[in-house]
This record gives sequence, structure tokens and C-alpha cells, in this order.
Amino acid sequence: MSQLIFERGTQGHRGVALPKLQVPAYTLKTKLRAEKPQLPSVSELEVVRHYTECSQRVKGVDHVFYPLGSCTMKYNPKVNEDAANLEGFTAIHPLAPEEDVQGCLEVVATLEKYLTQITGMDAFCFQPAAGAHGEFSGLMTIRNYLKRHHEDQRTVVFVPDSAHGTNPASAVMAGFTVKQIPSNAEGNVDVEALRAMADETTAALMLTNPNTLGLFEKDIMEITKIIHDAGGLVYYDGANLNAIMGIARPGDMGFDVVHLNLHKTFSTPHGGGGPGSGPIGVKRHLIPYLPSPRIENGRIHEDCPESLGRMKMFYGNFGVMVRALTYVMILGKEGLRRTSQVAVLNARYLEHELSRNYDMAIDQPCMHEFVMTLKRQHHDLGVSAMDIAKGMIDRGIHPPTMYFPLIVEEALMVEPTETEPKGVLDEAVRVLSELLDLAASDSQALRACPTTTPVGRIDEVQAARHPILRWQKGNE
Amino acid sequence: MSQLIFERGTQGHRGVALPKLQVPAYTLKTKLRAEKPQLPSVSELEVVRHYTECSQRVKGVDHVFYPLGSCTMKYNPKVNEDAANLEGFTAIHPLAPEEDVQGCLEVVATLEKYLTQITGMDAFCFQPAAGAHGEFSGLMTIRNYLKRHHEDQRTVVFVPDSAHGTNPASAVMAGFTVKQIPSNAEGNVDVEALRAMADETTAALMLTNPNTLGLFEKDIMEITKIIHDAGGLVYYDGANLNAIMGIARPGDMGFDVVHLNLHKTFSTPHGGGGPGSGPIGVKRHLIPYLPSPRIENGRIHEDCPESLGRMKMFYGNFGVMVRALTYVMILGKEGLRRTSQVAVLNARYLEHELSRNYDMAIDQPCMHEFVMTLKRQHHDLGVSAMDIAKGMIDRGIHPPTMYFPLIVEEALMVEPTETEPKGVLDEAVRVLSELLDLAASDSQALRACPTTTPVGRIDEVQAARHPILRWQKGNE
Amino acid sequence: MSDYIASSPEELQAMLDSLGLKDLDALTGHLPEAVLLKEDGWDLPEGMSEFEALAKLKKMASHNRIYEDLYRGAGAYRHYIPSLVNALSSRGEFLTAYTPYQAEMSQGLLQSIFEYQTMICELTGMDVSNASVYDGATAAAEALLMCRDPKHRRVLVPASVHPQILQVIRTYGEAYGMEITVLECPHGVLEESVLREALSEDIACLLLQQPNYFGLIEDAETLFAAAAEKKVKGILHINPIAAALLPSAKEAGAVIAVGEGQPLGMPLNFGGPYLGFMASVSAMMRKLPGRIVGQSTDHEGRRAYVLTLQAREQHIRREKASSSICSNQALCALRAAIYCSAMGTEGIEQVAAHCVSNAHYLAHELCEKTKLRLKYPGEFFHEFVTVSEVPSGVLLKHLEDHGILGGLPLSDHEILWCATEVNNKENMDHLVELIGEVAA
Amino acid sequence: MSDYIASSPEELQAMLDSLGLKDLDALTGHLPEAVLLKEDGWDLPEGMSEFEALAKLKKMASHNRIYEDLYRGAGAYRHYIPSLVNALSSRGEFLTAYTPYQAEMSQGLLQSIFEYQTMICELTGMDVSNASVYDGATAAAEALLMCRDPKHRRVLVPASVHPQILQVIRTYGEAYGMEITVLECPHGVLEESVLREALSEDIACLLLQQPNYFGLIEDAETLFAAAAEKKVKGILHINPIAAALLPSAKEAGAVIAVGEGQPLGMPLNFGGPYLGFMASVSAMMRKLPGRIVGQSTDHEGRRAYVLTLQAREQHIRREKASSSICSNQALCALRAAIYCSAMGTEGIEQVAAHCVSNAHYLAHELCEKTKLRLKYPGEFFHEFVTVSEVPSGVLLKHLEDHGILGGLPLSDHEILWCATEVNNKENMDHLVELIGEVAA
Repeated sequence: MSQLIFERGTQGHRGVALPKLQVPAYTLKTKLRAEKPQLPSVSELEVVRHYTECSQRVKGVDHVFYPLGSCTMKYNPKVNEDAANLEGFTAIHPLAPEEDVQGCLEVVATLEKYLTQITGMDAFCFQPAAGAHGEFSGLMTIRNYLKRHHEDQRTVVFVPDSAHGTNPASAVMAGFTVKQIPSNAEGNVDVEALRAMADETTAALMLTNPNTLGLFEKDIMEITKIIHDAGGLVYYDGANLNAIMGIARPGDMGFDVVHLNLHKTFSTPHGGGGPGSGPIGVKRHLIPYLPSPRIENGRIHEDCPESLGRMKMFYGNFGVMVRALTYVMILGKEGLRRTSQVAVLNARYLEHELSRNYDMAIDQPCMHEFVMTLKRQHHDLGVSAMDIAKGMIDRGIHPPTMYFPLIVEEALMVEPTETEPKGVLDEAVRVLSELLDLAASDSQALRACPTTTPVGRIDEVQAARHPILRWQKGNE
Repeated sequence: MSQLIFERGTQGHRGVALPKLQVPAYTLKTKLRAEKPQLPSVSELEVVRHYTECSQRVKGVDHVFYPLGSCTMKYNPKVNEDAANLEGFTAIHPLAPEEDVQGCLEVVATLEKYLTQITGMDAFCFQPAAGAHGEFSGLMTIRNYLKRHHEDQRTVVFVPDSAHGTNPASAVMAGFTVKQIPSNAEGNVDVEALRAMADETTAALMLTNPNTLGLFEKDIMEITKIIHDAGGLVYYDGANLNAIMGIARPGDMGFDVVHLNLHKTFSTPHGGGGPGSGPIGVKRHLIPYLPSPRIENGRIHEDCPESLGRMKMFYGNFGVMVRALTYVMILGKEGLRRTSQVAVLNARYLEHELSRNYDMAIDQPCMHEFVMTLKRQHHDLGVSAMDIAKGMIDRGIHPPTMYFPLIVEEALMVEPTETEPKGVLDEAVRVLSELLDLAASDSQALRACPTTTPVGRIDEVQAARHPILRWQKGNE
Repeated sequence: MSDYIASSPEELQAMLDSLGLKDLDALTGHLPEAVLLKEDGWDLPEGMSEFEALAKLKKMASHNRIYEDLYRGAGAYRHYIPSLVNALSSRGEFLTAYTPYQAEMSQGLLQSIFEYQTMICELTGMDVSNASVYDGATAAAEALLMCRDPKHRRVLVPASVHPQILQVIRTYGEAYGMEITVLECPHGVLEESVLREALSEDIACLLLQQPNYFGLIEDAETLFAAAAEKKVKGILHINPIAAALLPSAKEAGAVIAVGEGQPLGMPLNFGGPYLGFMASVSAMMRKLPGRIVGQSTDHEGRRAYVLTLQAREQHIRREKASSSICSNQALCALRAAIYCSAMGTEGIEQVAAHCVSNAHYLAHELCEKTKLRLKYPGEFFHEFVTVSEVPSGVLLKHLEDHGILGGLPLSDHEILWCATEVNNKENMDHLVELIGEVAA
Repeated sequence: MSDYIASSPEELQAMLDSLGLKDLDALTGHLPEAVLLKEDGWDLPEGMSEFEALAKLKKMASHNRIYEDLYRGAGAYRHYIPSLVNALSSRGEFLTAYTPYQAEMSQGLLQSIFEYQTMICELTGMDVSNASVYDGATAAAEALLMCRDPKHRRVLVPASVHPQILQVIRTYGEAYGMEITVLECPHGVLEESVLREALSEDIACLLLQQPNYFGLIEDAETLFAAAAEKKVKGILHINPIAAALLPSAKEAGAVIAVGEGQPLGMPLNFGGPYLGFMASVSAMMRKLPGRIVGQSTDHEGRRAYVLTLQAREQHIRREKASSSICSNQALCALRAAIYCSAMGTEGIEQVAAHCVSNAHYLAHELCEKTKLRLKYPGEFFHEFVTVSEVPSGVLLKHLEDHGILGGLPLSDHEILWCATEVNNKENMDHLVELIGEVAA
């Protein structure tokens, strides 16, 4: 069943044919390849069968409840796909004359307008292809801004200890030094520690709010003030925006730069890992320092003398932008607010129900996600967060994010999203409670999960120690 | 997992929303429904999950080898779907002005031209929605022709004992009396019996060639002559056309009327049982008697005084016609001929390989399909054709047609089609041989198949005796 | 040139070798010379690539005119089709499966048909539904056959039924030896008195269309009640969108409900594929033609679905079958089921209500602001007929010149208009303005 | 107004009740007043139905101009995309899955990425490939970073590299503290002598684009050999279609191959999403950024696939990671894999050969029949630069007036043309005729 396409192939099988060449064949005079690339030899039907079969060994949101914390695995509306697949968008060359691409520029401008309202920022740049790329671009914008203001000594970026790994990694990529901010017992930024650390070397603070524990940083106005007072800028990681649309805006909290994840909050599909889109929004004073070109008023401005330069070819993942715009247009003002409210309600309800059996990392009202800790069960019963996760797979639920944030032991981070009905949440409660029972009665059985999948738990150490990263005759 | 959508639903869940009403709401003054229809109450995501899940409990040609005799389960090219889904086709109203539907009329005319060449007929009518509908329409054409020629006494239609059940049923629907023609020991029409039966009551003979045993009727010229000499017409059931494209044509064999199955020979998908398309082709002298309207030269002729009338609303399953036209355009003359040749080769090869272990119904070179008989195994081992079929399911192959044609005991009718590569045929030989071994070593295990499917063998008697034909609260 | 032959030339040769044959031509060497086609015996073009074929078909499609704004119904209706209908129904599993004879490997398909049958029962109020037939007109014809018996071979049909349906049932009726009597409808609907005059004991059934061809709502309950007095069976051909609001076929007293399912998620598609639905009261269950899916259990007692009541069908009964139907419109039935699921009861009621309100607004505005007037006084659903002094052709041509497909011309001075939930006020106002320009 | 909230109002209330909350607003009652958004604090339109939104987006799309015939490349190429690429890659399973962290329920996805990695290795000749990065330009930038070490912070790049790639690597280089030196290419390609002059021991790597921005084929083998003498690493940014014919990156002596995968089944899409591919020799495996899938076994010894070498990645290493990449272009990589499967070695070679022949035919005809001439003497692949006295704008405008998108204007008198397998002789002849009308 799980033949690779190379193994499925048979010498001489041909897929799709080309039109006949109508002009004289021209043979290149330069040296050509010595060894041919060995692509699969399969007929069309074999291609179709192969990928149909592969698809049936993947679970998406289209199948199962996917409460993957911090990833916002909400429903991906099918209408988004229809909009993005309109030939009037897909057939457009990125270097076609400006007057021929007015529809694309309209998409960009409209989405920008809406996102500025949602976030309280003043302008957006859509070049970044993903969240981490947005972080990198946003930090580069800050770096560029500081440089142009002769503040080269500001080299330190603060990152909370609960932050996504992309935050410190992006900061380093952008040439900064990272300093970790501790969380306090309530799971929030330790404001006093931050105050003590902020100084003339401070370039920026990166923060997501609500944070990765699912908690709204109550002292956010003070936090941003501390950084601003120290002469730094504040960066908003938009991973958790789904909690606060229409409720609060990063722009109003004092953030200078944000990135959004259109593939999280704005319902574009994750596609098994991408393409995403990570547009960055800034306050007015930072606009000139954004990546170039800028799209404004139906024009593409290549000449942006203070821009940090280009982060990607062309204008970003346009197809993803069309999907996000479709989503925002359909939801509108009230729909977006309700989306965030129900995202919070679903998380709060699930947390409440689960807290009968499970320990929560923090005893605070969560926003759109929450973190459980299996520390007690790990100690008492010898079952880990991973074991619970694998047990969920066998019961038709995609596991929560495991072992994150790092500050929580045996963490499971749960984000149900607003598109799941109560019944699905109740069923998840039932499953998770059953798994705890199983952990108590037969932990061995739990550790053997998953058993309903095409393969069981995989030897990751072997994979990393003796990497086999491509098919070759003989490594079947 | 296999909840019905009604069970999945929850009171108050809503799917797709409508635009707001922009005009004054009008309330009908007539009596309205007393009891509301109870449709499912599901959100979009629930709809998507439900049908995604359902789809994964169906096997199509996109998954598995599907050697279903007489059904021609060949590859359904994806380009056909793209062509049929062009908005320039899907958005066209059937009663739009003639000058606005020239593209559709071009599709019809082009497909007609090609089909006449493939079959040797002179004209086609595309109203019939399926093969059986084509049979019915074809026989109605014959009836109309006979009536207009004052041959009302011709009420008998001959049908071979090996024919598809649709043949006699369609003949009766069209108001004829059916007489069965016996097959001889070689599996062909008993010519002498036919000669003895043909007389002034003979309306028509229905025949498929190659016949359902996969044999080409060698005496076809004589057979059609016998009927013509008796004053009758000869009808060609196009179910098996995939064997002879570019090799021989019903028109040249003396057939007066044919129906084709675009969803078999011309690669349009079966869709789980339809929509198909069963256009009928006739020789020139029968054209006026076809169903109306006639489409000719970019015009829709409603006024056809000698027509039998209308068989269906509008012009037939147009979307299926677009798919078939795409297929014929891509294959062209050589491709179609090669298609039939390889369809025959695949069948002949598979028959040859299987005949080492299995008994063939007839010892004659087959065309595009062949029939095996499990009579010996049924007697010796107590395993039936059905048992072998169910064993194939467990091994990832769709079973052949079972218990047909009726003149063969414990029949399995195998049609591999040209789109399967040799490797798939070899694997089928291996599986079928393995199943015979299992029948011999552990017939109980074979009779327990399938075991890998969501359900095992189903109680069909219970279904028919105590019919439950719809969901109702309580019959879960 | 392309083909979809999977084996390589070498594999083909290997197969030929194992058969002891030289080449592909040798496979048909046993056919009589007289039937073998000469190479120049047929005239077909050379094959081409998928790319070229698609380009040519795009070209053909471009020779059709797409009207973004249209007001034509008459049996083919433009409704909004939610994106998920295409996304789900086009999944290869559904698309490329055969009729589910092998139930164990087709449970998802069988289940979805079972669900479809349930939805049709709900929309019609009937007890049982089949898995679909070719279209609404053949569904009506098959319904007549269900009512036929040696003593009842006559059928009453009002002139308010769609003329194409009339044509189809005439054709089928001719085949079945049934006599069709058409009842006049001078006011656009069948009147009870006209019916009563025509009723007699040898009549098998009365077929009504609801709403009828002119968009008018028939008083089906009264008419079927009158028919029932003479033991004449009632067949209601009902628009499935209207069915959400109007009395169900069962409530109206019909024993069979049929209809054209196209409004439930099928695009216009130049007339097909569409979807014929058929449902009946329990008593007529074994007369229903076509496939039917039933619920049963497997050997372990698990709920399972299977094609059932096959004793009616051609592959079992041959010449004694109740119809010859083999293929039906399964994929269209699936689309209808997905559509009904996505809309739900409330959604489909809203579609119906929007159709009604839009059509009445349009009718009102046309009568108010132009010289058009309604032909019939009766209550209509989402279609209506206007009369005008200005010839229909002039009115419609003026609209077409402005990118609008107007109603269907029924005669030189009558037009059958349709409005659905996809027509909007702005466009309707524009239409009225344009009509006003030529018929003010 | 629509939303995608699944629970009914009653269920929402039940959940609120169980939390002891009055309404939805109460959920955020604990937020500081200062941050709470007032109702009029933001300006967004009301929501609308799916139907209306799609209509509006269709309208926007109609404000773009679709050119059926186009001759513009410059980093975004129109190739034929077989229908099965869309049909398979749009399956909901692939579309709506997350990065395959839970390997057991994502084997089909992991396997397809593993296959993609193998195909990229085959096309580039390299040993290992990652699972994709954002695009060809960022792939080039990431490749530079792979070559950086404290003693090697300089990069050589010829001016024949796409200016947008140059811009991106400048941005990334600035971040990484790498110095980019651009080498002049007066004849359109990097000459060995120019390279040798620039080479020194502190240089990390030489980046070449093949074919280069002007469509010309660089003598990569000679140049990388010269670089290698100074231990300077070779990075080849290669067009994946050209890769089927030209010496592979490995054969040319590169240690890293990168490129823009868009030609492998991605539509033009106004510039994205596209696909950055990256592959390297084994020795650099642990420096490759982004996801990588490896083969392993499960506890029963069954072959299985899993994300591997995660010790390089941000979610493990945080500030010590080799890049911050989290999302990549997985669905685009899947499209590329399906495309490569559907074409096969022979098919992709044919695409490449047709591109070459069509481009050379076009160049030949333009030079023969119009006053345009080639700017550079070197051998080109499927793009070439012409020089003309008539201003580029005049030439291109004339083509646009006839529905043709001509090449990219590089200057007032230079145009970069592209032809692929989808351009045909008839259209090219027409183009030449049109150019002849203004530049004869």
C-alpha cells in the first residue's frame, strides 16, 4: 500500500504528453547533462492512484478535530479556494504592466485596509511568506529604522521564556542578540524584571498577546511603555490574534510592528506546512522602513529610498491573500468579533470541563487556548503528554501541541478554535477522560498507542542518526 | 465513524448563509406546508467532514484496479473535468437564444461527427441519459420507423440469452415482445435458430458485439442479413465498443441503430452510478424518426414531423458530452484504435495467465473481456464466485462482474481495460491464484472475506424483506 | 498524440510474446475480413495533447455567451451553489466509483444515497424515495407507469405542465400504451370543474406540476381530493425549492412525488446533467423504478447499507423488470444531498422565501413602471407571465444588448420571467428601467 | 452576514452558563479597560454571504487582464499544468493538514515530501534536499548563510543574476553580516577572468544563476572550478526545467543547488505562492535550513517517515537555530512532485527541449524579419534579450493592443523575451509580424 512513487513506476511508463513541436528542433551547443534525472516512470492513472492513496494517510481539519495549540486549525472555507482559483488571479504575470494588474492591486489594497483596522496599525507589507518570515521582516524593519536613526547600539531583543521558537531565531537572523524575559507565577511577563533589563541597548521586545499560555498580558500597556521609554520598539507576534479580533488591538496596546499569520487567523489552509502568508503591519512612523516595493493606490512603488530592501521575489503569496480577503469580507466587523469571542468561549469551556481531570499549567482564565500539564500523571503513572497525545490519535482527534511552551512540564497546549461545535468539545472531554482512566488502569496499553494508524510510533533517533533523506534503489 | 448526517446534526447548526433580502418580503397567501422538511442541521465544517469521511469509504478507479466486466472502468482523465467545468459551459441556460449557445452546439456537432466516424453510423441523438435510456430511445426509434412504414405487426425483438438485462427490459418498455435467442456452444448467436425465428413479426434484433462472453460474433454479417431479409432492423448495444474502435464498426456490420455509453468507452466518470450519456446513432434512413429536437449546423430544430418525440428535457447530459469530446480529441484516430487494441491485449493476456488456474467459460480468443466459471471450485471446494470476489476486495482489487452472463454458472466477468499497466494485471493474477490456494486450504477463511472493509458481508435478505429506506429517529 | 495506455511498449510486446502474437493487429486476426476497418475507412483527426484539447474547448466555450444577470427559468434555474458542493462531490472517490454493487467497499456511497433518499422523503413528505432517475420529465413519465394497470391506462395532465414534460410523457405514454389527456387551463391553473368533468373510473392518475409552467401555484389539495373520489392517483411534480414552503406532496394528497432536482446544487450546464427525483407512499414502494438503497446489518450486526429491492430491476428481472434503468444520476443526487446539508431546513426555506420576494418585487415593478401586465391573476412562486403590446422579441433583444438574459418568450407578446435568490434589487431595477425604455 | 461558528446560539449559551458567564462579552471582562476596543473603534464593513463575496472577488479579478498569449518570464514562467496537478493537490486531506508533527497520522504527507526531496535531488544531482523554503530568492539567501563562517563572510555574485534575487540576498546578507560583491558581466555572462580577479581566500561562496537573468547559459563548470581553487563554495540557482537538460548542479561543481520551483506546476498567480527548493551535498546536510523528512521504521519495523534533523530547527534550538523557518511551501512542493510524476524524465526533458526550440525560433524570426537584434552572443535557454531602435514601450504597446504580453522591458531599447512549450508557431509568427509593423 505504501509504495513510493519511484517503486510504483515501471521503466517506459509515460504520463502527460506535450503538444508536438511545430518549429525546427534546436539543439543546444553547450555541454548537456551527463546523467539524466531519474523521475518516476508512471502513467496518469498511476499518478492519480498514488496521490489519492497518499492523501488517505493524512488527516486534515477536513477530517478531524485538530486542537493544535498556537496553530489555529480552524475550518478552511471552500469558497476561499474558489476565489483564489479564479483565472483572473491565477493567470496574472507578476511583471505585467501596472494597468493590467489593477485587480490584484485592489486585492492587496483592500486586504491592507481591513488588516489595519483589525490590528490598529497604519500600513501592511505582504512580502513575508509565513509567520517566521514576517518576524524576520519585522525585525529587519526595526533594525533598519534604528540604523537610519543612528541607534546602532540597540542590539538586544527581549523575548519571553514562553515565546515561540521562531522569535529568538528570527531575532538572531536579523542580527540581534536575544535576551530572555522570565514569566512570573501567573504566567505573565515579569514586569519588574523587564523594567530592570530595558536600557539603551534595547532594540525591541517581542511579545504575543495573549501569550502562549493563553493568557492576556494584563500589564500590556505598562510593558509597551517600559520599552518605549527605554527607546526601543515593541513587536507583536500575531500567532494568537484569533483571540482578540474586535476585542483589543495590538496597535492600541502600543505595539509598533506586528506580523499576522493569514493561514491561522484568516482561515487559509495550512497545506501540510505552507504556503502561509505573514504580512507585517507597522505604525505610521515605520512605514518608510518597510520592505520594498510598496503597493499603494493601485501603484507599485519600487523606489523607496529608506526601505530595508526586498525580502522575497515579487509581492508575497498573493494566492493566500485572496483567500484571507474572502474570509474577512464574508465575516465583516461583527463576524470577526464573534469569531474571537467564540474562540475564547470554546477554549474556556474546554478548559473548564477538562480541569475536572487534568491539571492546568496556570489557574487563570484563558483566552483562545490553554496549557495542561501531565507532570502529575507522569510522576504517578509513568505516562507522558506524548502518550496522551498518541492515545488521542487512535480516538480520531489530532493531538494538541506537545511540550510547548517550554516553561511547562509535560505540556499539552490546546486550541479548539471557534469553528468546532460544542458536541466536538464534549466528545474531546470524554476521550481525554477515558485516556486518563486508561493511563491508570493499563498504562502499557496507552504507551502502545497509536495502533489504528498505518504505522505506530516511529524511531526518530534512528532517523536523525542515520539519515535517509531520499529514495534510492536499495533503501526500500 | 459512520454516523449519518442527520445523526451528526445538532438543532440550530447552520451551514451556508444567503445574501440579505434587499426587496420587501412577500408572504405567499396560499396555504403553506404544515410540517417542515427535516433536513440536516450542520455547520459547513460538519458537512465537509461528513462527506470527506463518506468518500473514504468508497473505492473508485482513482484507487484500485476495477476489472468490472461490461462496465469499462477505465481511467477518467482529470482534464475531462476541467473542460466540463469551464464556466462557458456550466453557466449556459438551455433555453438561451440560439446565437448565444453556439459553443454548446459546436460541442454537440463535433462529438456527433466523431461518433459517426467511430461507429459507421450517419447521425447521433444525444438525449438519452444512459445506456438503458439509449436502448429505450433506440427501440422507440425503430418502433416509430416501423409504425410510419405501416409495419405495426412487427412486435418481436430478439435478444440473445447472454444479453444485458437492460436489453429485454428496454424492449418491453418500448412496447415490444421479447424472444430469447440461444447461444451455441462457442458462445455465439445460434445463427440457425435465429434464421428459423425471423419472420414478418420481427421488429429487431438487439446485439452487443463483442458479446458479453467477450467474443466477437464471427457471423455478424450473416446475422444482420437474416434480420434485414426478414424486414427487421438490427440494434447494437454499445456497451462493448471499447473492444473495436478503429478495428470494426457496427455501421459496417449492418447495424441500423446503436447506442453508446459515453461513461464507458469514452472515459467519463461513472460517478457512483451516473450521470452517464447514452447517445444513439442511426443510419441515414432512420434519421427522421429519432427523438426531437435535432441539433444540426448550429441550429436546434424543434420541428421534426416524423420524430418519435422527446425522450428527456433539453438536449441530454451535456456535461458528459463535453468530457467525451475532450477524450476523443485527445486520443484521435490512432489513439482510439490503439485503445481498443490494448484493451483486447490486456484482456487476452489476463485470460491467458489466469487460465492456468481458472476455468474459462468458453475456449475462444476473447476481445476486451472474458468470463471465468467457478463451477468446478463450487462443486469441489464449496466456494463460489462471490467468495472469490469478496476475497479480492480484501486484497485491494474491485471484483469482476459476478453471476453474469446468466448462461455461465458461477461466472466472473473480467474487463481490465487498456489503462491498466501489465504490473497491475500480474498482481491480479497473483491475487487470484492466492485466493484459489486459500479456497483449497481454508475455504472458511475465504468465505469470511471481506474483513478489511468497514463492514463485512451484508444481510441482503433482511434489507429486502424489511425495507428501511430512509433514516428516521429511532431506526439507528 | 496522447493516449492513456499505461503499459510501456516493452510490456505490450512482452504480453504479445506470451500470447505468441506478433503485434497488436494480430489480436484481431480472427475477425472476419469483411468487418475489418481499413485505415482510411474512417475520418478522424489526429490526437493532440491535453493542453491543446483544453485550449480548443476553451475556445468553444468562449462561443457561448455568459449572462451574469438572467431571468430565465422554465425548468432550469440559476441558484447559488455553495463552494463546498463542488469541492466535495468532485472527490475522486465519488467521481470514479461504479454503482455500488460491492457494498462492502462502497459504504460511504451507499450511505450518502440513503441520506439523499431521506432528504427527498423530507422535501416531498413521502415515505420512500429511489436513488434518482434521469431528470424531472422522465421521473414524471416513470410515475405514470407506476400507476398503470390493465384497467387504468388513461392519464390526466393539465396544460399548465411544462410543455417539454408533456412531450416526454407523451413519448413514454405511447410506449406504455397509455393515453394522455390534456386538460385546458384558460386561467393558467387547472380548475376543479374542468377536472371533475374529465374524471372517470378508467383513469390511472392525475399529474400536476407545482408551481406550474407559468409559475402559478395549483390548488393541488383540492384537485387531488377530487381525483381521489374516483380512485385516481395523484402525482405531484414539484420544484424542490418550492417544496420547502408549499404543502408537501403528501400533504397535498399525492401518492407519488417527482421533480427536477437541478435547483439543488446543479449548474445550468446547457440542460444537463440534472436530477430526476421520485418518491412515493409506502404502498407503492415496490413499483418505484431505479436503484434504492436500504439499511441492513452485516454478519457482525453492524449497521450497513446495500442496494435493495432488486427484484424490481432489469438485471434480475430482465423483460419483467419495472423499468430498464441501470445508470442513474448518482453524482447529481450526491450534489443535491450536499446542497441540502449545507443549506439545512432554514436555509432552503430562506432560498424559497427570497425567490418569492424577488419574483414578486420584479413583477410589481414591471407592472408599476412599464406597460407590461401579468397574464394570470393567480398566486405565483418565482415565475410569472407578462403580456405586452411591444413584441417579446423587442423587449428581450433590448435586454440582451445590455447583457441581461430576460424571461422566456412564450409567444410574440408573452414572456415567462423568473427571479431567484441570486437576482438582486439593483439589477432588477436596472431591468425594469430598460424595459421601460421600450415599453413605457 | 456569515460566520463559520458551528455551535448553535443555545449551545453557546449553555457553555456560557456552565462557566457562570452572562454573555460573550463577559469572556473578556478581565481585560484592562484601556485596551478594550470600542464598537466604533474600528472601521470594517458588514459581513456578507459567500455568494456576494465571490461575486465581488470575480469583479476584482475581472479588473486584471488575462493574456492568452504571453512572452514574459524573468522569474515567473507560464508552463502547462496538467489537470491532475490541481485535482490531486486540492484534495482536502493535503490542503487542510498541518506540518506533519504527528507522523503516525501524516504518513501520506511525509511520504510525498520524501518523494519530493528525492525528485529535487535527481533534478539537481545533489545528495540531500529539504522540504522547500519560501521561494527561489530566499532559497539563494539561505544558501549563502549555509556557507558563512567567521572567516568567510564575503559572497560573489555576477550581475547576470536576477535583480530581485540580488535585492533579496542583499537584504539577507545585511542581516547576516555578509558582504555581497557584484561582478560585472558586460557580455551577459560571468567571465572566468573577471571571476579570477575577484577571488580570494576570505570569500565564502559564488552564486550563479543558470540560465541567468538574460536567459544565457553560464559556464558554471569552469567558474565553480576556478572558485574551488580558492576553496570558494559554488551555489547554483537553477531553473528546474533547464535542469533536465543542462549539467546538473552537482556535475557543474556546486555544493548547493537552489531554485525557483514555480515552473513545476505552479500558476503565475501574480508572483506567489511559489516554491523555493534547496539541495546540497551530504557534507552540508546539517546546515540545510527548514523541514527535512527522513525514513525510519516504527516499533514493528515497518518503513515509516518522520520529520528529522530537527536539532537544526527553531522550535528546538531557538536562538541557536540555523534559520527561523517554520511554515514552508509544502503544498507547492506537493504540486511540484505531482507535476514531476506526471511528466517523468522524458516529459520534463521534452518540456525543456520545446522551450529551447520555441525560444530559438522566436529569436531567429525576430532577427530575420524585424529590426530587432540579439544583445548577447552567448547560447541561451528559453529567454533572450533584444535591442531595438524603436523604444521598447512602443513595441510592447503594439503587442498589448493585439492581446499579446510581450517580453519584459529591461530598458528603453532592450527587451527580455521568453518562450516556453505553451507558445506555438502560429502565435509567434503573429508576434513577429506585429513587431515587423513597428520595427521593420
